Amino acid sequence: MANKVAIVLLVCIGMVVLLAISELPLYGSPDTPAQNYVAERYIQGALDDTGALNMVAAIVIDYRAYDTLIETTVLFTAIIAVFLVLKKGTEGKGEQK
Amino acid sequence: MSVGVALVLASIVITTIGAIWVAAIPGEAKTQRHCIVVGAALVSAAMVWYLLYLGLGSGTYPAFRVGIASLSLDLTLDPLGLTYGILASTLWVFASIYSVGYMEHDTKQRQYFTFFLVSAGITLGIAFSGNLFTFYLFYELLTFATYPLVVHSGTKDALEAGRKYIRYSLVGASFILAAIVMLWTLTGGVLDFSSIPAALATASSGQLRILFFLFLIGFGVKAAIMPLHGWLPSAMVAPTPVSALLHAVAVVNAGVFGVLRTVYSVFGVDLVKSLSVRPILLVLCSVTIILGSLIALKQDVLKRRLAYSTISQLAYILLGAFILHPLALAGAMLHMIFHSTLKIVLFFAAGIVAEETGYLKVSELGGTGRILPVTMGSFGIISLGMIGMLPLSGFWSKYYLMRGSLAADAWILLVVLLLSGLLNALYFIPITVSAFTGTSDLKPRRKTKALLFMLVPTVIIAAFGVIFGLYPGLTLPLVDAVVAQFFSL
Amino acid sequence: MALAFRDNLAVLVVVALLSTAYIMPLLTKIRRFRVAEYFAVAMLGLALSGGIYLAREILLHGTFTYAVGGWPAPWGIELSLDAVSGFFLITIGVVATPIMLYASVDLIKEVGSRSRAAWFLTLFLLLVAALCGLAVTGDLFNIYVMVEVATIASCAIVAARNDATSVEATFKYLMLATIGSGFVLLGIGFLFVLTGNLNMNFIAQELSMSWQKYPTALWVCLSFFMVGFGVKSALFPLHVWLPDAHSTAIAPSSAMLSSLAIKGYIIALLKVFYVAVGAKIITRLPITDILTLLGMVAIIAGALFALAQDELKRRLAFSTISQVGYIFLGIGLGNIHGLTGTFMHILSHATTKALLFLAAGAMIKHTGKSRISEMAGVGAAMPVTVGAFAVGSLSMIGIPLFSGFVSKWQLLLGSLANGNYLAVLVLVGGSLLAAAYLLPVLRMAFFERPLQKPVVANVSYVQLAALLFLVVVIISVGVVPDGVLQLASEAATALLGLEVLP
Amino acid sequence: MGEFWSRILQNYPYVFALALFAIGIYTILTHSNLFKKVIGINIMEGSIYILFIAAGNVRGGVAPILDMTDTTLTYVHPLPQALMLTGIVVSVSVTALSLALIMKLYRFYGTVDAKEIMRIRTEVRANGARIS
Repeated sequence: MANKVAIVLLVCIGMVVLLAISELPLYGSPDTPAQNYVAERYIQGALDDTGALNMVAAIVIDYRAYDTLIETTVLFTAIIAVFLVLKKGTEGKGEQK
Repeated sequence: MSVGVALVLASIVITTIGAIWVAAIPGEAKTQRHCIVVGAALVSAAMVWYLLYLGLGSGTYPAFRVGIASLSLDLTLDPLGLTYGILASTLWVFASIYSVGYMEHDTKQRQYFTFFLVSAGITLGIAFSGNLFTFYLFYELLTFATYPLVVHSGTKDALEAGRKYIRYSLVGASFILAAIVMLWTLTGGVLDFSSIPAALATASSGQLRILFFLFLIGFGVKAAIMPLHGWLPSAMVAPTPVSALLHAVAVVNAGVFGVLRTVYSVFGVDLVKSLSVRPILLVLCSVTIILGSLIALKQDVLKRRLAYSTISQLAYILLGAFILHPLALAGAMLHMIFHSTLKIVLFFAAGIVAEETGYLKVSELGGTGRILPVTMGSFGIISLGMIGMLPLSGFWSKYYLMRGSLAADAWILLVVLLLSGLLNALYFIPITVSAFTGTSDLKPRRKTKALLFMLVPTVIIAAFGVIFGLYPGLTLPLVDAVVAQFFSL
Repeated sequence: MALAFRDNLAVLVVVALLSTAYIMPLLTKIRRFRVAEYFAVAMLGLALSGGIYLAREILLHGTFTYAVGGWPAPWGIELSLDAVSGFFLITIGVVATPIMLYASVDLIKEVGSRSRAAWFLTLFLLLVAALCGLAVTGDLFNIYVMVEVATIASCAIVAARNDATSVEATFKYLMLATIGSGFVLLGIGFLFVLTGNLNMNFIAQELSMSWQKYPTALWVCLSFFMVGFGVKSALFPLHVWLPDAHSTAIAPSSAMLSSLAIKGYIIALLKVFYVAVGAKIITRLPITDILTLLGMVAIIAGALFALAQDELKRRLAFSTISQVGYIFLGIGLGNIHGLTGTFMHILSHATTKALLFLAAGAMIKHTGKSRISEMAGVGAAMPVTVGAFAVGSLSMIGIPLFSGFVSKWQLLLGSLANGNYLAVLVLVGGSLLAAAYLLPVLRMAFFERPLQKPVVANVSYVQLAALLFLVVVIISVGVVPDGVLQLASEAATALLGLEVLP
Repeated sequence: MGEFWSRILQNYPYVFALALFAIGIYTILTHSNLFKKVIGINIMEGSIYILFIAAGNVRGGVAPILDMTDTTLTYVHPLPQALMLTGIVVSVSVTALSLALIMKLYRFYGTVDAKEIMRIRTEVRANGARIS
């Protein structure tokens, strides 16, 4: 039952989403909004700005380094979280040392 | 800040400080706590009396204002508020003395006296609020401050009564809040009592009627208009001083006071007249008067009988207010004062009987007059006043109410008032008669200090009832000022 | 000099908290673990004062931006400091500091061991840092990354109890929260496709010129955001994870999640809706009506579910769902009063619910009773704690002189300004229902006679101090709300783009 | 109508992305095996990578590594690729945490099936015992 409801719901949403997709700028065309001044600066200025040939690298470690810092924090958070979940023993009974 | 403003603030603050002090005193120091309670009530009452003296003398009243969230906390004096303030704060002094005796053996005195004093300050806040928001604030706080007093004994009945009280009050308060919000939009943010009527002039009468009934239902809960009275009889499980003070004077009169404010300060006489809702209101009050008396007749538990009597008598005040005539308003104000002073004596007497003999029911009271002559004597005299016998204060308020009804060409109300007087006689007189003529196997007991603490305030207030009956003119300056405030004569 | 400090402070608040979090795991070996805990409290207190300073600067000098790493707006990440950020930073500081203080008392006992306690502190600080990051950021993708840190950290602090039920609740929470993040990222993708920008101000610029070309796409994109952030902030039909997660976690975790974590996502939603897309466009799409409707349903449904619970913490958890409804209602109203009410409710619900959860935690821990029907006599055993709970209850109901009233009053005005009388009814009804589900707790605790004599519980003074701090905040916001109210209405004005700030 | 379908066809990567997204969510919500839920999450996240990368694509574009020898090249938008690097790290973190949680759940309940866990839990709760 729940499965059927989920399917019907997803199909309904799917129709609306298709309508939305038909409105999106065409895929791969060079004059989509995404290919604007932002892309231009990255492509033409990355070398001068950062000295990196690889623009992706330039973005990851220079233009958007703050994001990368937080990204590593995500990783760090997950590691600590895994520690916290997996650490054995002493469940709620206090330290047994 | 003038003396007046300082006094208005101080009269409220002093009880709060007293309450905090009482709460801070450890359990054993009884005497100290009693002194603080009575002292704080006394000082606060003295301040209010001095304010009366200042206000009546000069005709100007101080105002205090502090902003809060695009609303303002606004304390002002006017004759209507002063009447209620004087009444509550004065009776509070006597009720605190009575409480000292009554609560002698109670184990939770600290809790009791703390909330008892807090309620005093909040009641004064209601009396002195200068705009609807402040009024609503103190009105809502009163519910929460008195709840612990209602459930004081902690029994199942008390908790059930408390639950009922809170439910009724909160639903009522939300009606008031809805009304305030509606008023806010109609007037564009004006909540001051002094300027609402003018700001309401542009609203359509349909909107105004909805607004009026929102207020009426909201305040009607505490004023115990039938069918919103359900909480009051059950709240009688509270300790007697609480029933006497809160459920015969402070809380119910707060509701009545709210209705008076709605009719006279929010709408104004002319606007209410133009709404043509008067017949409905008068019918509502008449029904409450008669039904309340009839139900009281059938009650055997003394405090419940008094509670239904209160419901009936409160409707007198509202009736006087709704007639919208100067004489009737004077009657209403007089009845507010006299009913409070009389009913509190009846409750005090009932409390003394319950404490000394353990009897709670009317049918058990036979012969109690023999061992408690002063108590039952006061009860008898004052119940005559309640009925409206001539040399007692109750007569004068009913007299004004009747004159008001006649002047407003509503002679049918005369019948209602007389009928109710008759019913009052039917349910009060047998009590006194059986108390003094009946026989019982009770032995007279040694007079204790506690009894003295209870007896003295009872007798003093009873004396007031007689004095006001003989010299009704004593209250006239205040009543005149109220009438002059709302009727341009 | 002062200006340079101010500009750097924006990023400094986040980075300082992050750095504190990074070194926390190293502090397990410290001899007195208390020192580590108080260090965390001190850092949170510093963050609070930083937030207050920033808010003051924003009020005095208007909004300002900070380009991280020196790369200007459309290319690098820009932090934009406006009244919204200032307001939320203060909220975070005011709530997180006392929660941390409360947690510091018996953290090791609660979570099991010293190293686990250190990890808990780490995650707590990471969560706070991520929320601060959400408050100050002006970049969409940065929002996503911050949201992820917050999500993982908040999942982990639920799991800190480490018994079967809380791990199960965590898994449920993680799954649904990840679906939420997926929707958010999808929405960001759509906005990127439509505008080619990630900076919210630039997106707003681009959209204002071109949005008529793709109304459905924009609407679908906003719905993605609504669903995504709605799942994470427990908007009513998407709330299924919340009751389990909030009721099984330890008290500081529940307090943190219920009061702050949820609000972070709401702030993000506000930024996306009102900064990136803009009030003009939002109000023309059917999205605000949906939000208003969902808000009203949430208020009533959450309160009804709360009434049905006997377990105290579950009742509080459902109360959160109801209160989140108020916030969404305000967002949906989309006028100045509604949004001011939203901000005030973010603050007042954060302080109030933190207080309630912490007080409830102390009550449950010291009496060993988690059901409301068993709580008779608790009030006599721990009067200050239950008294604090009473203050929280009154604020939650919306009694004047407590902060809850200020926000509900603004929401009432907002509903009236839109002529939405149904919302007025729902707001008042929600308050009555709040009274119905909170006051019985007090009646039980204070006035019901206990069956056996309750043990006298000695709540530690530090925990009482934390509770009293929140009580003071609630009452002072309720009595003199002028300062925060000004900040809130300034934030609302900024979001609505009504006028340029001085 | 014709134009609608032709636009849909031209935007096929977006359609694929959203279809995969739906499949991912369907998997998370309907499968009771906890591992399948985690796989669902990864499908969902993967679909978003497709969406972003597609958004950055230009017909005839090459990978965004600067070729100094040829100035006529068109490069695809580098930003979505950089963003998706971050996205991948995030999804790895989430996967790691959920796997850890599944391990823990398996220790408590001896199963990785959500329905089974629910059954055990209600049974235990009915008996009034605590799971440990």
